Amino acid sequence: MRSADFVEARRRLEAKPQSTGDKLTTLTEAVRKVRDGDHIAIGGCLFSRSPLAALMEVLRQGRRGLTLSRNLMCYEGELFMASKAVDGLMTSWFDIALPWGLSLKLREEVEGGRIRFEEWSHLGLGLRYRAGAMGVPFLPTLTMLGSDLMGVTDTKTMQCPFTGETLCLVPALFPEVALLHVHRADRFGNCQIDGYPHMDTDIAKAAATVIVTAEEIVDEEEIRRQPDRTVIPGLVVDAVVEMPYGSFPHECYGLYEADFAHFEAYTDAVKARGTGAVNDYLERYVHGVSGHEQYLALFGEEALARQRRCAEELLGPR
Amino acid sequence: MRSADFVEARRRLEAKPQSTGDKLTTLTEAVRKVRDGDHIAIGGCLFSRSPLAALMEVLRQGRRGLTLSRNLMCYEGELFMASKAVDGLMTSWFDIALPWGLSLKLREEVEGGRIRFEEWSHLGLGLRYRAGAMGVPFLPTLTMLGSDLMGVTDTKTMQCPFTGETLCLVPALFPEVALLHVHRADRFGNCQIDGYPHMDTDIAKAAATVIVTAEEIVDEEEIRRQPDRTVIPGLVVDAVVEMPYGSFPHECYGLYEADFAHFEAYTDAVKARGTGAVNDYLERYVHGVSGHEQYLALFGEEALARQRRCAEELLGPR
Amino acid sequence: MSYSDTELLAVVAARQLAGVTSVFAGVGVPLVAAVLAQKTRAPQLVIVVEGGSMGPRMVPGRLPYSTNEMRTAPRAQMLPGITDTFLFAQRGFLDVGFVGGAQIDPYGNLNSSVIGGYERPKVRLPGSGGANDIISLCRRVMVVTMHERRRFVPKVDFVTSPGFLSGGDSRRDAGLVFGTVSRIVTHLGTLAFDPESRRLQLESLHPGVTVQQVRDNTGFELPAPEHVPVTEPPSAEELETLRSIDPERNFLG
Amino acid sequence: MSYSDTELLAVVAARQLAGVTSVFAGVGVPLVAAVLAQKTRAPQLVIVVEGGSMGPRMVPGRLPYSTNEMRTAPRAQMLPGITDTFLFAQRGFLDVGFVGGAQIDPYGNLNSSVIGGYERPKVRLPGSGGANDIISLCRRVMVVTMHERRRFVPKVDFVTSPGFLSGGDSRRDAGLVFGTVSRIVTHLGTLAFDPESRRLQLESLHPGVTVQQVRDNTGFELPAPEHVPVTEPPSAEELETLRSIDPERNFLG
Repeated sequence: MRSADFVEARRRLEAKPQSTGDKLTTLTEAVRKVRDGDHIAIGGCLFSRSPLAALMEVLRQGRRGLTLSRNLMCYEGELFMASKAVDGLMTSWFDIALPWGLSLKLREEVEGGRIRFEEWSHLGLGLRYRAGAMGVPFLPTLTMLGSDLMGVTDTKTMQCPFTGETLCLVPALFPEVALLHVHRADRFGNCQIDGYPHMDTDIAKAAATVIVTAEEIVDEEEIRRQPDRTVIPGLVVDAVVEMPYGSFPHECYGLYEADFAHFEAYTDAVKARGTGAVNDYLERYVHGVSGHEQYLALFGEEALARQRRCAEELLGPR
Repeated sequence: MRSADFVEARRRLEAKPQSTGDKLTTLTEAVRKVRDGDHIAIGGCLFSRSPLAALMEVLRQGRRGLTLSRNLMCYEGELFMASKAVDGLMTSWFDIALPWGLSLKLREEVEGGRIRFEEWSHLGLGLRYRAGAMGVPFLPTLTMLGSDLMGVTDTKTMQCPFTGETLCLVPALFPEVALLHVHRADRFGNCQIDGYPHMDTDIAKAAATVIVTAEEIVDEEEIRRQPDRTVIPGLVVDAVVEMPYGSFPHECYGLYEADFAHFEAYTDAVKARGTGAVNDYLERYVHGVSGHEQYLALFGEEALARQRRCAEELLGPR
Repeated sequence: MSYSDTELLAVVAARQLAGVTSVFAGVGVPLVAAVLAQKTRAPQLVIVVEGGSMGPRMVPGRLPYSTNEMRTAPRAQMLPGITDTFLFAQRGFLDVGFVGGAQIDPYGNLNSSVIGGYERPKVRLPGSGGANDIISLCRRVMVVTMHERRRFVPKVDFVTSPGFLSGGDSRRDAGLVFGTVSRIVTHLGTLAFDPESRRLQLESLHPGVTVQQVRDNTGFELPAPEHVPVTEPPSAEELETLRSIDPERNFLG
Repeated sequence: MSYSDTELLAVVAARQLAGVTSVFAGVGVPLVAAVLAQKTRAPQLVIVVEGGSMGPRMVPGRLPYSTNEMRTAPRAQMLPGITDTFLFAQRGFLDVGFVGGAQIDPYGNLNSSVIGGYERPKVRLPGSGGANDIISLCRRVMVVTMHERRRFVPKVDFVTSPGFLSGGDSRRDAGLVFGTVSRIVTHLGTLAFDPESRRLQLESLHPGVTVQQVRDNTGFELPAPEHVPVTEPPSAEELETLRSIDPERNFLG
C-alpha cells in the first residue's frame, strides 16, 4: 500500500471482520495470517521485548518478499536476510549494540545491493507509526530537516500555514502486520505491558492485522481489575498466543534479561566463519526445532533461570 | 500568545529557569504563579479529577482577565464568571451533566455578550493540547470538517500533500498555566495518575507553567519503584502541593465519588434564586474560608467518608 | 406490557446493536440502550465512552451521569485518554456511534450549540462534546432522539455535528471520507436517508403510530413509502431487563 | 594519576554537564560521562535515554549496552514510550544532548549512515538511531568523540545528523529553529563554532596536547586562537569515580 494512504488503510480495517470474541490460538495458526510480500512492523526495540518466537515461526513458514520495519533492528534482521525472506528493511539503526560491532550480514546485503534499506531517524519512523495509529496521512515535525535523510525517504517539507515555518511531514505507515510480544493478555486480546512501552501501541493501531504473543494469558477479570494498565484493546488484535519466554534470548522487562553471552557466541561465530554462521544459526534455532519449546530447550533451563535472576537483581522482584 | 506559535512557546520554556529539584510548596505560593490575563488549561474532565482546590485559590487571590480552557467544563466555570475573573472560555461542552440541566450562568453571560465563548469539538480541543505537547504548530484531523465549528475557530483546511484529501488543521494551544490534580507525586514533581488519564499529560507538556496538586506526596523511592506508572515527569512541573480531597466535591478515581447531592443542592439554589446563588456559593465556599481545610470542613468528615465508600463499592478497595 | 416513550426509544435503539462489535455511546438513553443490547442481542458488544472507557460493565442502579466518571469505568478492559479514545474512532476501530442534538435537519445535521446566532444566541446550549467527533469518525452513526417538531427543523441554527450537510456528495466533498449517518431512531419510528439526495424519509413506524403523527412532529417535509413497516413492540423480557438497568429511572424518566 | 584517552574524554564530557538539568545521552562514553557528572558536579542531573528512560540510577558494573534495555531503567522516574521521549526534546524540555558519528565535518554535520554512496555504499554503518533527532531537537548538543583524522573530514559522505549544514544561517533556513551544536569534545581538546561562519575552530587543548597534534588528527583546516586554554587534568577523584562506574571497563576500553 502507498504510504500515507489513510483512506485505503481505514477501508482495509473496515473490510476485515472485526471481532470482540476469543482470539486465543497457536503460534502456527496466528502466524499463518502473515502473507508473502507483507510489511511486518516489529514491536519492542532492539533486544527488548522482541517477538522472537513469532518472527522465527514466520521464517519456519517460509514467507518471502517481506518488508520489515523496526526502529532499532537487531540480529533478527540478519536471520531474515539469510533466509532470503525480506526485500526491504526500514529502520533507524541496525546492529546488536556497541560491544558487538557492525553487522556483517547487513553490510554484505546492502553493499551488495541485494536489499532495499530505508533509513529514517528514530523519531521520524516513530511518528510514521503514530500517524498511522491516529488515522491521519502525516504528522509534522522538525526532526530530519536539513539532513540527507530527507532525500532518501518519502518525507515532504511544507510551510506551516499558521506560522510560516518550514516543517518536515512524515507520511503515515500502515503495516500489513504487527508482531508484538507483551507481558500479559486475556483471550480477547486486551494487552498489558510492564516497563518500557516502546512503540507497540502505535504499531498495533497502525497495522491492518495484529498478532500478539504474551508471556502469560490471564483471565479477563485480571485485566479488568487494572484497566488502567491495558495499552492495547482487544478490538485492535486479531490473534493472541501464550508464549512464555517469547522474546528469549532478548529481554522481557522485569522478567528476564537479555542473554549477552549468547549474543557474544553468535557474533564470534560470524566473525570467525563469516556470514555463513548466520545460516548455521538458522539451521539450529529456527529450522532445527519444531517450535518454541524445543527452541528454549536449546538454551536450557539453567540459562532461563539465570536470566530471570539477572532481571530480579536489576529491578527487584515482580 | 498567538495560537500555533510553537517557536515562541518553546522560547518561553527555554527562558524559564528549569529545575530538577524540590518543588514542594503551599497552595498559596503555587497559585501565585498565575498572573492576570493568563490562559489556564484545567486538567481532569467535567467533574472528574478537577483541580478544584487550586481553582478556588485562584479566585481567592483575585486574578482577573483569565481565559479558561477545558474539554468539558463544569460549574467551576460558573464560579469564575460570577467572580468576573474570566474574559474567555474555550471548551467543547459546558454543564454539570444531564440531570442538572443547562447552565443558567453560562446562558446569562453568553447570551448577554459578556464573555468570549469559543467552542471546539472534544477531539479538536484535545488535539490542540496534543499539538502543544508535541511542540508542533498543528495536527491534522478529519474531525470538525464540514461543521460550523470550522467557522468560529482558528482552524484551517488544507489539501493533503500526500493523498490530496481535505484535512482540518487544528492549531497547537500553549496555555500559560496548567492546573492539574493527580493521585500521587514526589517533591520533584513526578506524577502518577490512577484510572482515567483524561488529557492531563498533554496539558502539562503544552503549558508554560505547570502547577500540580496531589492527593498524596510520596517519597521519591515510591515513584521510582513503579516508573511505568509515572505520566508527568518532574522536568515539566513547576510547583507541587499536597492536597488531599483536592477535587472534592468532584471525584478522584478510585478514591472518592463525586458528591451528586451537593450538585443537586447547588443547582436547586440557582433554579430557585437565579444566578445570584452562584455568588452565594462563592461567598461560602471560596471567600468564606481561609483555605482547603476549612473548605472541606463545610462538607464534613461524614460526607468525605461516604464518598470514599461509594468509590470503593464501585471499583473495589485500592 | 405497557411502556413509556423513553423505554420504547431505548429498546428500539438497543435492537440496532445486534451484531455490532463496539458502540460509542453518550450517557442517558444511548448508554441505557447499549447496556440493554449487551444483556439481550449483543453479548459481544464493547461499549466505548468518550471519557476514556472501553468495555466497562455498567452497574445497574449506578449508571453514570456523565461520560467521564468512575461509574463509567467498572471492570473496563481499558481506560485510554480522551484524545486517544477519539483517535480509535478516527483510525476506524469503532463500529457504531449514538448521538443526539437539540435540532436536527432533513440532512441529519445536528445542532447542540446555539438557538439563534453564534455570537449573541437566544439560547446557549452545552455544545458539541464528542458528538461532532463521533458523527465525523465512527463507521456508522445513529441519531437517538425523542421526536418533537421543535427538534426536527428545516434548517439547524448551527451545524455542530455534520450529517450529510447539504445532501448529495457534500459530506464527502467537505473531507468527511469516513463514516455515515445511517438512521434516526426516535420514539415514533425510524428515519433513513435517500441514497442519492441524502434527505430523510420515513423508514418504519413504532406500534400504533401513524405517518401523520410523525409528520405532525416533524418540521419539514418527510416522504414515506406506501407501506411503512411497523416495529415489533418491546417484549416483556426487553422491558424487564431495561428496567433492571435503571431501577431508579434516572434516565428512563 | 595516569589515565587513558577514553577516560580523559569521559571526564571532560562530564564537566560539560555542570549546572545542566537534563542530558539526552547514548550508551558508551556519553552515558558513562553523564553518570560521572551525576556523582560529581551535577547531582541534580536527570539522565534521559532514548529507549524511554528518564532519571534512572545506573548500576555501576551493570551499565547498559543499548539505549533500550532493563539496565537503562533501574529506579527511573518515568519510562515514556520512545516517540514520546523524543517529543519531550521537540517541545524543548531537554537541555543537553550528547551525540557521536563516524564522520564529522567543519560545520559539525555528522555521518553515521554510509561511507561512500547511499545506494551501494562502501561501508553500511548502523544508521542515525536517535542522533538526528537529538541534534535537531535538544537545546544544546555536544559531540563527544575520539579525535581521529579519518573521522574529521572536509565533507561527510552523508549528513545523517545536521550540524550547521553549510554554515551561516543555513541550519535555521532548513527549518531547524531550535537547538544548536555548542561544542565538540574530543580526547585531544574541545572545538567550538565561529559565531558567524559556523565553522569549527579550536577552543581548548587537553594537557600535553599541541595545536599541531590536533591539526594532524583533523582532516580540514582548523583555526586556533593565539593562546589556547588548557584543560585541567582529570583529578584523582574524577578518575576513581569514573572507574567505579565501569569497573569491568566495558566502555572505558
